[in-house]
Order: sequence, then structure tokens, then C-alpha cells
Amino acid sequence: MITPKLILLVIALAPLVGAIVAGLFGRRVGRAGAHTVTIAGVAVSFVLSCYALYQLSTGGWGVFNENLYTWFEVGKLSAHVGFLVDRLTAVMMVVVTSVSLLVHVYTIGYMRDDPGYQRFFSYISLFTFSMLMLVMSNNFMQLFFGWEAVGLVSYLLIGFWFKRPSAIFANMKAFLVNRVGDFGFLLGIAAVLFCFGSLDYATVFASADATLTGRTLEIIAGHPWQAATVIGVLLFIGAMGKSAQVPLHVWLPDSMEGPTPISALIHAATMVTAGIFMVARMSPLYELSETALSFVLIVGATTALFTGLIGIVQNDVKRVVAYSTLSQLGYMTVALGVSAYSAAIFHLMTHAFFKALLFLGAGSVIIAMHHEQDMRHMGGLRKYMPITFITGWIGTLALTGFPGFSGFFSKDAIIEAVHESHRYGSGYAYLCVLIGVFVTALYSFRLIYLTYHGKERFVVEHAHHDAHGHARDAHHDEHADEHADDDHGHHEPGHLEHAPHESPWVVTLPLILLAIPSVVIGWLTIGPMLFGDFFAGAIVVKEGGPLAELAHEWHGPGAMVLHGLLGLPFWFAVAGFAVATYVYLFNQAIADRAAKTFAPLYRLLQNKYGIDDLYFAIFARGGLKLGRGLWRGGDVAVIDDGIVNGSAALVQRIAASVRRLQSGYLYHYAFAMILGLIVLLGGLWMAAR
Amino acid sequence: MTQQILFYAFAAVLVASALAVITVKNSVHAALCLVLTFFTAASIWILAEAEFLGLALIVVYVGAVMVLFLFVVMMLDIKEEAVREGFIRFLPVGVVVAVVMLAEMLSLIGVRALQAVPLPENPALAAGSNTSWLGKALFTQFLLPFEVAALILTVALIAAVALTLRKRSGVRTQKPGQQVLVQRDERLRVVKMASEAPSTGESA
Amino acid sequence: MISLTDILTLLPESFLTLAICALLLLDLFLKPAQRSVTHYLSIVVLAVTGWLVLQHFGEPTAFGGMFVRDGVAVVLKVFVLLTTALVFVYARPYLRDRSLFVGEYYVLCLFAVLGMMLLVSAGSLVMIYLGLELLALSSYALVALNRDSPLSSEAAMKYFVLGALASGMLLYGMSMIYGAAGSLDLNTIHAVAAASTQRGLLLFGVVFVVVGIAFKFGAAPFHMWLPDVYQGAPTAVTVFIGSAPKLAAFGMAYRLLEGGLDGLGGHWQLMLALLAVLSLAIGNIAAIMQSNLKRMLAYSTISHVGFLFLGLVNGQPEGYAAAMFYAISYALTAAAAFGIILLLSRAGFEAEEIADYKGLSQRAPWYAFLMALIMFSLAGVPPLFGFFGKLLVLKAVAVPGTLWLAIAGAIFAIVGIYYYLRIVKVMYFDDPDADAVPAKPADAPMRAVLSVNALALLVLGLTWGPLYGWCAQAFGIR
Amino acid sequence: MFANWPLLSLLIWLPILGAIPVLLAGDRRPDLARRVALAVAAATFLVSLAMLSAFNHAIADSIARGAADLGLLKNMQLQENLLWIEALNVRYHLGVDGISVALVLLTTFTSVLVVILGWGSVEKKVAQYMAAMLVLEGLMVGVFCALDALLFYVFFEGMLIPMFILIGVWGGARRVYATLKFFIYTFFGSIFMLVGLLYLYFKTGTFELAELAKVGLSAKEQAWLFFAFLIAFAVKVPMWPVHTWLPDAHVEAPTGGSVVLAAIMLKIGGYGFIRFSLPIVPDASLEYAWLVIAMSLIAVVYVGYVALVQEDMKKLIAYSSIAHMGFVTLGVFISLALARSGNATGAAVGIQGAMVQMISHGFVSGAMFASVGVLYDRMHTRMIRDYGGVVNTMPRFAALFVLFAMANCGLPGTSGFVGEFWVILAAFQHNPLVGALAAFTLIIGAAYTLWLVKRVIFGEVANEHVAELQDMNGRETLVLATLAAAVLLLGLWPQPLGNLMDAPIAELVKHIVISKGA
Amino acid sequence: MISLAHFIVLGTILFCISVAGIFINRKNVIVLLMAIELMLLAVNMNFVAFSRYLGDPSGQVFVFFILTVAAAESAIGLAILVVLFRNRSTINVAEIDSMKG
Repeated sequence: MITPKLILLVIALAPLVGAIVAGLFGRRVGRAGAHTVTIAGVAVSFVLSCYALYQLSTGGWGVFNENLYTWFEVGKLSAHVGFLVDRLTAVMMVVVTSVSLLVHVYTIGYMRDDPGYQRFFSYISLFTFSMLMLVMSNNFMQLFFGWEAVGLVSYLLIGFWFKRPSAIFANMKAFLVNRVGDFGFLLGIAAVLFCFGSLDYATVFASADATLTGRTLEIIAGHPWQAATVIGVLLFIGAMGKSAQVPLHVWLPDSMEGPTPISALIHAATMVTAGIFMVARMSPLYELSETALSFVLIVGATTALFTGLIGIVQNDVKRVVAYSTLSQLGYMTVALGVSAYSAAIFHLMTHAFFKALLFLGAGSVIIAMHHEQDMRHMGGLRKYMPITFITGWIGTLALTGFPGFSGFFSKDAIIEAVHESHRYGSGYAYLCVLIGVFVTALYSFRLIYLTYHGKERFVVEHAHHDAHGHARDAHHDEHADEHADDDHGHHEPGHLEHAPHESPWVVTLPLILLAIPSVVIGWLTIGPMLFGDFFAGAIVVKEGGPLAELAHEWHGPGAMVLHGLLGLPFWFAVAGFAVATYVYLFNQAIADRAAKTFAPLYRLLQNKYGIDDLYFAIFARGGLKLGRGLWRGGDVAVIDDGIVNGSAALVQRIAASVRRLQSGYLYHYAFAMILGLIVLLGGLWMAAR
Repeated sequence: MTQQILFYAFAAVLVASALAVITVKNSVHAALCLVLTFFTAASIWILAEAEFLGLALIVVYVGAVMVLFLFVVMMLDIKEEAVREGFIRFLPVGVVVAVVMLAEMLSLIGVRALQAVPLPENPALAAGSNTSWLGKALFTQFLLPFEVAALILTVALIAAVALTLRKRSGVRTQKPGQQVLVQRDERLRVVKMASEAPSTGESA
Repeated sequence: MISLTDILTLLPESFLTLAICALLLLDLFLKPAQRSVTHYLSIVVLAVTGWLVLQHFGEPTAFGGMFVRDGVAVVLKVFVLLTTALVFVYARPYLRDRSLFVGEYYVLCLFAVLGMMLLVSAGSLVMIYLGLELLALSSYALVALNRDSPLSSEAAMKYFVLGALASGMLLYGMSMIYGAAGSLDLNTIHAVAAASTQRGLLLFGVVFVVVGIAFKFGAAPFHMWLPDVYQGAPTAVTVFIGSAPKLAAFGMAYRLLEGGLDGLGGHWQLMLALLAVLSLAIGNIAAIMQSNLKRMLAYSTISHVGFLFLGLVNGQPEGYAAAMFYAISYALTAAAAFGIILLLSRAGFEAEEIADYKGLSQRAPWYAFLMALIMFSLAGVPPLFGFFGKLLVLKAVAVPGTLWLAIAGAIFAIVGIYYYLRIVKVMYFDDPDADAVPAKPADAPMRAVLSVNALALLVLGLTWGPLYGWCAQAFGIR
Repeated sequence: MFANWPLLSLLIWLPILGAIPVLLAGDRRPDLARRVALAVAAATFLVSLAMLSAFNHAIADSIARGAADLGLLKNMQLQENLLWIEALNVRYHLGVDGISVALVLLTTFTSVLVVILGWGSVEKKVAQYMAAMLVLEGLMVGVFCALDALLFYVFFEGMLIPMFILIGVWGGARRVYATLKFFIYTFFGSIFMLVGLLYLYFKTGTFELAELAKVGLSAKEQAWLFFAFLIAFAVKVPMWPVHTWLPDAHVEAPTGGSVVLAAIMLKIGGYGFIRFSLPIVPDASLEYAWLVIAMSLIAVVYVGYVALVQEDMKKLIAYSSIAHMGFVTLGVFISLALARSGNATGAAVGIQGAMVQMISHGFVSGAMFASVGVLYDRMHTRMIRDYGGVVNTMPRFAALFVLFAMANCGLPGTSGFVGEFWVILAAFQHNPLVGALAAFTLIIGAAYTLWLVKRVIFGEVANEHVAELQDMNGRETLVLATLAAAVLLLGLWPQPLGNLMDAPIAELVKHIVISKGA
Repeated sequence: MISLAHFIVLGTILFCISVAGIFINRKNVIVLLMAIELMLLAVNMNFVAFSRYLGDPSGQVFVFFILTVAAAESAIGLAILVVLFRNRSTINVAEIDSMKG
């Protein structure tokens, strides 16, 4: 009997099976076995997810909400593992499984000769499972469960090349920064439980209005805070961690230490959007607190602009994309902040495709450049790798929001929504997202030009390998991996052993497959998703919201494209494009001159506003100092040496003096007896009086 | 009245000689003072009509114990100068302790209350004499302690012998019994000696 | 008047007296090589006496109340005899190694036992005094038994002088009590003490009596003799004076304080409480610094006396029962502890320095194990026997009013645990010195009896109910 | 089918008496000793499984003789109630409820693993080591089964002896200091409890826990008793500031000792709070709950920071143990406060969380110490700086170690998450700030654990010693994999454990709501 | 008339003298023993007086025993002293401190 439950179970578990097989029996099934079984698992998930989405979209299924098993039950409170699958979930499932599937395929090429091949497949399948559990959850406990599980896999994958000091530093940093977010998230869940007495979405959402309206929490005595705000902010802190919002964004650029496929999958397309998804999912709660939403809005806007700025000065090809991801996540957050949840989800979806595309393209370039990631040693690659080049352009156009491309629809919708919003902070946000468009275009095209256009800034040293020598090179690449960051490889930066060439089909195929939705998905889905009632029931917006107002003016995607050509954002993008084109294609000296002229600004951006250093100083070094102080000062000095050993020493000292009383002289002994007698007599005398 | 005068006289001597016991330098003098103390104490007891004990004190103590003391003092031949060192230093402490104690004890005993009570008629008179009065008690009511006291004396005997009697192993004394028992063979032993053989290297 | 029942009641003591005399005579005719006859006969004498004690011949009192044979007396006597028998077994190899294997040792010990038996059965001040002196005089002589040892004679001298001083004080107290009560009979004194409103003299006497008791127990500050005597005496004597006399001292305290001066409970309880705390403090603290095991055990004795006093402080049957139980447990444990020292010593090697025990677990694992049991028992770690003694005395004071004593006891138990653990540490955690004297093959009966004795600490720890029941019964609890 | 057997006595005495044949096997035949020990431990584990099966189906009190109304303890099953000391009415009264069953199972389970672990890592005096372990096991089971306070105390203290020996004989360089500190610290704590128990005996004339829970006590009495219990159990848990024995003891203890110490012994403190403090002195517990909560929070935050800077792996894990045990005490006392404020569900959540945390910590910290033991056996150093890049040479080990590390920082899906999650939820209901401080463990716990992992496991091979490391052998793999399975199972499906403990916890919550002022 | 108090006070004074004697004599054991004899004399004085006062013979009987025991005690004490002197060639208390601490 094929029931929705069974299908959903298969969707969730198929990647897990793949992960277990590849992970535990990796050596037995071999490389081919490992990628076959994991790809099969994810493929099954993908196909069934599409089916589920289809069924849900067409009304074939109702909203699925069922518990699978009771995880823990105490008194009236119970936590289950279960699925809540509605259209929102289904969209996420499709996005996750599709990107994941493509990344799986891509990995075959990218990781071809890596010794941790099976392990890698196991991890990404495990990630897929975790992400699916996260999005399919029907309760907060499981949400947290998935939330942390994806964090774990992210940790494992960033540190995949565990020999690299930078990688294992980055993965720890990522985990810890995420933990800061989780800290808030967990408290948010605790607050939800406190207010609602339940962890189930359905129960919570159904009674959200009734329960939270007017309710306050007194966290600090005498300062009652709106419960909805507390919950909203706390939960959003979790999202800030996972979706890398300022000030918890610092981990994402560093996470580029991981292999590129996971940068695409986890740190661009899916995991980092979990926060966005979560807030959208919690829209019934967020709608109850203007304050929380304003908070979201401001954080998102800040992220959108200021992280984008850093992208301009980056030279590592992956880091540029990473900062762009940060910035785009900021856009999504801004959308959430103005109650345009579906716009956020919509952007999430389009972004997933084009950002995955950009990352995988970057990965393709990196393969070609023998794991050289510095754009200053690239240039002119378009003639070596045309597919990558073309798909790269497509991705960039989508990212910069060129009208008609998917990114255009989603980004424009967000900007418009912000424009429409009257929420506190929306003015600031509007400014940020607008400038953000310019910035995005600037760094995106900078990347394109530096990579694919212009002169070749690398030297091919030993071009005696034939075109099929890649296998051997990859063998060497292993070494390169280890030293990619500190430039101490066996070749100088910018010196290649042989000429770059186009990647194998397993790499290019996903690029192509991702390029397609990057172009068309926006056109196809904006209608129902943004302005239709596709998300009705899943996303709740109080009294319309900005999207509802936009809906009045919406006349289909075509009209939107035309309208977009006249819109402010488009011209900002064009400006960015123009600047980038002029500077990086024709007159690169300007860039250097600008860097010199605005040295303080340049350094500020180079230093990422000093936030990393600040954190390192305060939390890492400060934490260590604090710990050492508590240990040496508290545990060792006061408790151990002072109280414990101190009292022992005191007893010893007393013992030494008591010992001296026992002098060995008879008359002292007699004296003691007589003294004892006198004291006892004296005591009696006192008592008698 | 006479009794009182006698009592005070004896008491004065008693206290004085007791003080002398603890203060004189010479141990022999101390022992002799102690003898005097016992004498006066015996006199006071006789004054209190405890004749038997008074006499026993003189006979047992002065006759036996104090002689033993003197014997030991002389046998051990202690140098008196060395023995008296530090005497002055500790005298004040001793006096203070004694006085404090005396004050405590006297106030606790409640001397005033006891002072009012004169001694009653001597009950021993009814029994004939103090000795028979005591004797009766001793051999009826106190028979068991009496036997135990005998055991204590036995222990003292055994202990004193065990501690001081020693057969010195290093001292050569004549043992007539063994001398008499000696046999001819034991007196003379014929030792056969091999002649010196310088050629054997082993003996060298 | 004396009757046959009086003699019958005293049958164990009479038998013991006659047996001692017989042994004394017999020993004269034994060659040194035949000394074992005295040894085994002594043990037989103890056994027979013990059997007679348990037979309950005659009446509860004899000689007009001079002698009392109640449950307390019986229990104490049985354990005095048992402990002494253990002592004899443990002492033999030691004595033999040091040409101390003489009849006097046995005779004096047996006289001391007789003194203890009379002491715990005393019904009169006179009997208490005489029993005490019988015990004390024998002990003085025993300590000096090793005539060639300067330490022994020094210890004996200190013991003697201080002992004489203590009995002088005790006697002074007795004279006051006599004066106040008009009788030496403890029952009469009890009645007077309970009824009298004029307690001045009695109270005055009580102070001195308490001093006498404290000295016999070795409670601080009347404890000064104890470390020196324990250390200086030949170990074969230390094992004796360190074990059985504690039972007798308890008997004496019980007779005097409960039997005679119950009516003044409030006063002597306070005094004992002070002495208890002081003993706990001094005993436990001073023991830490010791390097001589015998001396350390001496200080540990002082601390145990402190605990025992906690039971007496209670002044109720439960408290006495606890104290008696404690005394029994202590006597058995101390006998075993000194037994180990005896076991490991040999001619020229006293095995009394703690450093001598380094790495014992590697050289003689079984002895080390036994010693560890003993030490944990002394430290009061469950499930060993010693713990339950502590439990009972703490229970006796863990009531409103004396709770502070229980807490003080607890605190000093913590201090005390350190030095017991140190022995275990030395035996188990340290490696033996290269020149460590190897454990000799001990004589079989000793090894067996010592093993049983030490293991009994564990077994009795699990099954102490009947023993405590017996103690409780002696004091008329249920 | 086992319901009428004296299973609990069997569980206690089988290992204790089983130590005798192990000793008889002697140190000269180590393999025989090991095998006998393993057989005994395994048999005990089987008996504990029998207990579990009997527990579910047993008719309560089936072999209890003269069992009175047990009140609070009415969920006790498999009781054995014999008179031990008639004169004092001390009873040999055993029984288990769900809480005890869980802890007993943890004990027997861990003991089997510890015996297996001892196979390779103990070389000298094997028979004595194994015997000490078995005796320790029996005593620990006894603690969890005793329904008579004195019996409890006897087991509670008796444990110190084998542990003292274990650390002292088989420990590291500073073992003597460590073991003396351990012993005296613990003794220090427990002796005051003894005085407290004796006072209760004075009040009630019994040591029966059920009776003690019923007796009315004035506020002052309760306060005194509360502190007597607090000091005993706080040392055992251990709570800040009486925790400093633990790092030393752990560092110096042999691997097996560390595992037992962390996995089981510390639990006795938490168990004590649940069995003694809450039922007997609920009002004082409530009054001073703030104190315990504060101490627990300090344990979480302060000790977390201290753990961060440790250079010795075992010390780090030891400090992390303290921090984790902070959640146990936090959960227990938060629950009390919640129960009194009418939030029964919250209270149950807190206690359940505390209990699950105890069990989980048993697995996780046990596994962590076992892992360090695996490394120590090879390198003979515990210093973090001597390691690095272990994953290169010991991939299987590294995988498991990372798993345990994740469990240690409370990752969902592992057992470490469950207890912390519940406790934080409960704490938030008590006071959001308390919840926030508790939740701080998410950050600091991850920080010290992952930093450890980073420095030990990841990176380049640090030196030639690491380069020569051999991956785990079968025995080690078996132990760690078993623990890993337990960690995951408990993390993914803790409900069976919850079911086991539900009834007694509900009863406890019901009980502590009632003030017992007299 | 001689009252009971006379004797008791005398006994007390004797007792205190003996205590003082023990105190100030830091060298000679024999003098210490003599001081103890004084103490016993004080006790005996009390007993005699009380016995006389109470008209009860047991006090005087006790004195009898005390005298007996004191004699035995002296014998043993002096024997010990002799042994000590043989071993140490001194009975100076200030020199006899080989066991202490």
C-alpha cells in the first residue's frame, strides 16, 4: 500500500540508507558502489519529492501531518518524530533533493581521486537526510534535531580535508558560531514550550494568536517583555547562526575550506537557508510581533549590504561567491522582515539554483586551475572551458538580477516589498538592498572578468602532459589541497603544470542542469508562489502585508520584466556592471589606485570590518584567558591550594605543634594531667557558682 | 582543747615536713622528711582514734617502704646538684598551681559546712577497740578485697623478681654442682694434629 | 557471710587464680625449650575461664555486693579472655625470637586478666581500686619485661609514675565520694547520688574519678603516657595493653559512672564530652605526623577513646551498649593490628616503622590485605566492623543537645582517615625498598588466627547484629 | 519467570563473591583471571537483564516479607526485605523502581565493558585489578538497590575502598595524591550524611527510606539535614566548589577506573539527591534550591571555561563531566521549584531530563575516557600537545571519538542531547535566565570538546609516535562500538528509558509538592 | 573540738603539696614517687577522717588496702627504677626523653 506516509518516509530515509552504506561499508562497496548507492538514494528522494510537490500543488494530497514515533514523553508533554508536509515543505524538499542530486553527480568528478571519496558521499547523503528531516519536521524538537544534524555534517565537511590547519580551524569556528545561534534557538524553543505547553507546530500555530497576544515574559525582573517578541528574537538568533546573518556571519566565508561541492550544496543552496525556511515556517508566530520582525529586517538589511561590500575586495574565487551568498541571505532575511515570507522562500529557491551553479562553476575553475583559487592568477579561462564560462555568465546574470532571469524576479519582488513596507527599519532596509544591488553586480562581474576574461595571468610550466593526464594531476592535487591556503605547494602560485581544460561531463552536466532553472524557474513560479495562494495555510501574513499590495499591481512575469527594466534596482545593477566592466575588463589599474586612495576603507573591507579579529580576541583568546584565570585562580589557587590542601596543611601544622607537646618528659606529662584536673575542677567550680 | 592543740602542732609539722620532702635538695633528706611526715600523720590518726592504721602506717611505711626508698636512693647514688637544676625556675609555677588548686578544692568541698560538724562518738568503742572493729569488717565484709590484696602483693613479688633478678651471662661464677658432676673425659681432650706440610698450597 | 554460692559465683575468677598459681609453679620446672607448655596451658586456662564465665554459676552478686556478675560483666569478661587468648597466640613467636619467652609474661598477663575481671565485676569502690591496681601493677611489670631495652624501661617508668599519680587522684575522688555517700558500696552511692541535694562533695569526687577513668582509657589530656608506652613496650606487651584493658576501662567507667554516679550524669557527661572532643582532636591530629606504626596506633587509640566516650556521654543504656560495642570492636581490631606488627617482626627487626611496610602488598599480599582490612576498620569505613562501632556511638550522640558532638566526631573522623590510608598507601602504592626485610614464614597457628581475626572484621561488619544484640541485652535493652 | 528470584541480591553478591575466584586465579595467570572476571561480569549483566524482564512483569512486593506501606517508594519491585540488625531495626531491604533499574543496568553494562577494557591496558596485578572492579560493581549495584538508608550508606562508603585501591595501585604518577584526595573528599562528604541519617533514626527509629520520607520535620531540622545530604552528594556528583577531586582522580586513575568513576560513581550523587534530599527534606530543598541551582550553573559555565584550557585530555573530560553533571543537579532542583509552583509536567520534565542525563553521561563520559585510554595505551601520554592528526593513523578510532565528542557537546541524535534538552526546557520554565545560563553549555561545551578533537584527532600527523599508531584492535572496537550504539540508541529513541522511569518520577513529583513541616 | 573540716583541709593541703612537688621536681624520679606517697597520705587522711566521722569502718579498711597496695606499688616502681638505671645509668627525668612527638 503506497501511502503518502510511506512515500515521505522513503524520501527521508533513502539518503540515510545511502549514507550508512557508503559510510560504514565504504571499503567493501568501493568507490563506484558508494556513489551509485548514494546517488540512487538521493535520486529516489528527488523523484518522490517532485511527486509529492505535484500532489500537493494539485490538491492530490492534503497537508500531511503525522507522527512517526514518540521520541520522548513526560507527563502531558511529548516530543515526537513526525512529518508536516505542505507546499512550503515540498518546495524545500524539491530544492534540497535536486541540488543535492546534482552535487552528488558533480562530486564524482570533483572528488575523483580523493582518498576520502566514500566518506564524502556518505556525508553529503547524510546531509541530505538531515536537511530533509529539518524541513519535513512537524515539531520544534525535530526541527532542532535537523538543525543540529546539518550543522554536524557541515562541520564534518568543512573539515573534510582534516590535514589542513585552516580547514579544521574553519570547521570548529563554523560549529561554534552556529552554536551561538543554537543557543538562542534552543531558548526560543524553550520559550515556545513555556508559552504553549507543546512542541508541535500544529498546536502552537493554531493557538498562537490566543496564547501570545498580550502575554509577557519577565526575563529580567521588573521588565516584562512581549512573549511573541522574545520567542521571535530568540528563534531568529538561531536563524542568524545558521543563515549567517550579521553578526554571526563570520563562519560562512571560512567554511569555503570545505570541498567546493559542499560549498554549493550546504553553504549556498540549502543549509544556510534553513534559517530563512524556519522563519517562514514560524510566520504565524512572527506575525504577532512587530518588534521581532523589525529586528529581523534590520539584521537582514545590514547583512545584505555590508557583507556584499567585503565581496568586492576578495581575491579568492570561492570567497567572492561566499560573500555573495551572505549578501543574498540578507535579502531573504529582509523579505522575512517585511512579512514577505513567500518572497523569501522564492528567493531561497532561485538562489539555491543559481548560487549552486556559481559555486559548482567556481569548483570547475578550481579543478582546471589545479586548486588554485586566487583570481589574480586566473583570467582568460573562457577559451579553455566554455561550458563553465557560459553557465557562469548565466549564474551571474541571475544573481545580479538581470530581468528575466530567475534572480531578477525574486530579488525585485523583495526590493519592491521592502519599498511597500512601513515597518520600523524598512527605510534603512530599502537603502541597503538598493545599494546591495549595485554591490552585487560589481563583485559578480568582477569575478567573471577576472576569471574568464582578460589576459591569462598564469604560466604553464610543464606542458608535457597530454589532455588526459588529469588523473595523475589530481593525484598531485592531494598535496595541493593541503597547502592551498598558505601557498606553499609544490608549485608557485599561478604556475600550472599543464594548461587548464574543460572539466569532465559529470562536472559540466550539473552546471548545465542548474543553469536551466537559473534562467527559467522565476518566470514559471513567481505567479503562484508570490501572488497566488500557493503557500496558503503554510505561511500566515497578517492583513495582507506588502506582497498583498504588490499583488494588486502584478500583471504576470512578462510585465514584471518590462517594469523591471525601468526600475531603480535594474539601473543600480547596470551601474555596478558598468563599473566592473570598465575597471576589470579595460583598466585594471583603477582598481589598484582606488585601493590605495581609499586605503582605510580598503583595509576595513579586507579585514572584514575587523569582526573576525574582534571575535577572536574576545571570545577565543578572552575565553581562554578567562578559563585559565578561573582554573588557576579559582580551582587551583583558591579551592585546591587554599581550601583543600590549605586545610590539610593547616592540620599538618597543628599536628606538628601538637607533637611538640608530647615532649617525652615525664614532668610535662604529669603537668598535663594536673592541668586537666585543674581545668575540670575549675569548670565545676564555675558551674557550682 | 588538748586535742586541738596537738592536732595543730602535728599538722604544722606534717605540712612543714611535707614541704621539705618536695623542696630539699638531697634525696636522702627528702626520704627522711617523708618518714617524719608519716610519723606525724600517724600521730594525727591516733588522735582521731584510728589507732590501728596509725601504727600500721609506721610499721608498714616507715618500716618497709621508706627503707626501700632509702635503699634505692643510696644504691643509685644520685648526684644531688644535677637533680636540683631548674628548681627555682619552676617553683613559682608550682606554687601558683598548688594555690589555685587549693582554692578550688576548698571552695568546692565546702569547708565551712563541714566545720560545723564535730566528730561523733567513736563507734569503735562499741566493738571493743579500733583494731577489732576493723578486723571484723576486714574479714567479713571485705574478705574478697582482702584476698585480692594478697594477689596484688604476689604480683608485686613476681614483678620485682622478674625485673631485677638476672642471671648474668657474661659473669664467670663457680657452679659447684657442675664441678662435682664433671667426668674424666671432659677434663682432658686428646687432640690429634696433623703435621705441618708446607708443600700443600692450600694451607698458605 | 561467705557462702558456697559466693565461691560459686566467683568460680571463674577462683579458677583463674588457682590456675595462675599452678602455672607459676609449673613454669619453674620447665626448661626454656618447654615453654610452649606454659603457652598452651595459658590459652587453655583462658578458654576454661571463659567457659566458666558463660555458665552463670551462683548468684548475680556475691560477697555482699562486692562482686557483681551481670550481663555487662559477662560480655566484657568473655571478650577480655578472647582478646588475651589472641594476644598469647600473636605474642609467642615474638617472645621466642627475643628470649622473652618466659613464664612471667603469661603469669603477669593472666594476673592482669584477673584484675580486669574483678574490675568489671566490682560492686564497691574498694574492688574497683584493687582490680585496677592488679591490672596496673601487672602492666607496669609487663612493659618493663624486656629488661635490657632502654625504651622499655623508660616507658615503664613513665607509665608507672603517671599511673600512680592517676590512682592517687582516683583515690582522692573516691575518698570524697565515700565521705559524701557514707559507703563504699556502689549501690548505696547510686542511691545517695540520685537522692542527695547536697552534691558538693560528690561532684568534687566525680572530677577525680573522671580523671582516673580518663587516664585508664588514655583520654586527652591524660593520654600522655600512652604513645610512649605503646612504643616503648615490647610489641608482645603492647598488643596486650593496647587491647583488652580498654574493655576493662569501659567496665570501670560503667561501674563508677552508671553504677555509682548516675545521679550526677549531667556533670560527668559534660566532662566526658570535653575529654572526648579533646581526645578526638589530639589523637587524630598527632597521629598524622607519626613515623612509628606503634606510636601511630597509640594516637589512634586516643582518638578511638574519644569515640568511645561519645557513647558514654549519652548516659543511656543505648549509649553504654554502643560504647561497649565500640570497646569490643576496638579491642579485636587493635589486637589484629599489633598482631600484624608481631607477625612481620623478627629478631633484630621490629617492623614498627611505617616505612617497613613499603610495598608489603608485593612481598606478602595476604598480610597486606589483612592489614588493609584492619586499617579500613580502624578508619571506620563500611562494611568493616569498626564502622559500626562508630555508627553506634554517633547514633548515641546524634540527638538534639549533643548533635555538636556527633558533628565533631564526624569532622575528626575525616582528619583521622588520612593516617590509616597512609598505611594502605605505603603497603599498596609504594614499591618495596631494595633492602626490605622479606616477610618470614610465620608460624601456622598465628597466621591462621590472625587471618581469622582480621577477616572477622569483615564478617562481623556484615553480621554485627547478634553481637550488638548481646551488648544491648547486657544493658537491658529489649 | 524471574520474579520470585532474589535477583537483586544476586546482582550485588555475584560480582563480589565472583571476585574470589578471580583472586584465586592469581596474578601469575592473568588470562585466566581476565576470563573469569569477564564471565562474572557477563553473568551479572545477564542477571540484570533478567531483572529488567522480571521488572516489567513482576507483581510488586512478590518476595517482600513484612513490607509495610512504602508510600513514595510504592513502585519498588523485586523487593527483598530481611531484618539485618534486629536491635536497631536495620533492614536488608532491596528493591528497584524504574530509576534504579536504569542505573543498575548502566552499572552492569559498563562493568562488562570495563572488564574487557582492562584486558589490554592492565598489565600488573591483573587478578587484583579485576577483583577490585567486580567488588566495586557489586557495591555500586547495592547503592542503587538499597531501600534502607544504612544499607545504602554501607554500600556508598564501601565503594571507596576498591576505588581507592584501583586509583592508587594502577594509577598514574600522582596517583597517591589523587586517590587520597578522592577518598578523603568523599569521606568528608558522606560522614555528615551519616550524622544526618542517625538524627533521622532518632526521629523515626528506622532507616527505611520510605519511612524517612514520611516523617515530619521542622524547618530547622530540614535545613540541617539538607546540608548534610547536600555535602555528601555534592561531593559525589561533584558540584562546584567541591569538585576538585575529580580531575585529579580521573587523570591518575587507570582507564577502567576513570570509566567507572565517570559512568557510574558520579551518578550516585544525583541518585542521592533524588532518593534522599527531595523526599526527606523537600521544604529545605526548596528553600535552598537557589543555592544548588546556582552551584549547578557555575558548574556549567565556570567549569566549562576551566575545561577549555586543560592540557590533559583526561582532565578536560573530567571537567566536562562536572559541567554535565551540573545539569543533573540543575534538573532535579528546578523540578522541585516547578513542582511547588504547580507545574507538574515541568517538574517531571526536569527530573526525567536529569535522569536521562545521568544515563547518557554514563555512556558518553565512559566512552570518552575509554577512548583516551585507547590512546594512552599506545602513547603513554595524556597531554593534548603530544597528539595531533590521530585520524590519519587511526581512522576507525577517530570516527568513534568524533561521535562521542559530538555526544559530549549534546548533539541531537546522541544521548547527550536528550537530558540537556529537557533540563534546559524545564529551567526556562523556572526562570528564563537560568535556562539561558544552562543553555550556555551549547557553546562552551562545544568549544572545549571540539577544540580537543581538533587538536588531537585532526590535522597533520604531529610526530613520529602518532605516525606509528595502530588502529583499534577488536576488543577496543567492540567496547567503543557498543558504547556508540548505546549513545545513538538513547539519543534517537529515549522513550523506553522514559517509560521505565515515568512512574517513580511522577510519584516523586506528587510527593515533593506536599510540605512536611512538623 | 577537732571537726571533720580540719582533717579534710589538712588532706587537701597535703594533696596540693604533692601536686606542687610533682611540678617543681623536674629531675629526680624518686622525689616524684615520694610526692605520690604524699598524695596517698592525703587520701588516707580523708578516708580516716570520713570513716571516723561516719562511724563506718570501711573507710579505714580502705586505708588498709591503700597502704598494702602502695607498698606493692613501691616495690614494683623501685624495681622499674632499678631496671631503668641499669639501662640508662640515670634516673634524671630530664634526660629520659628518647620517645616523644
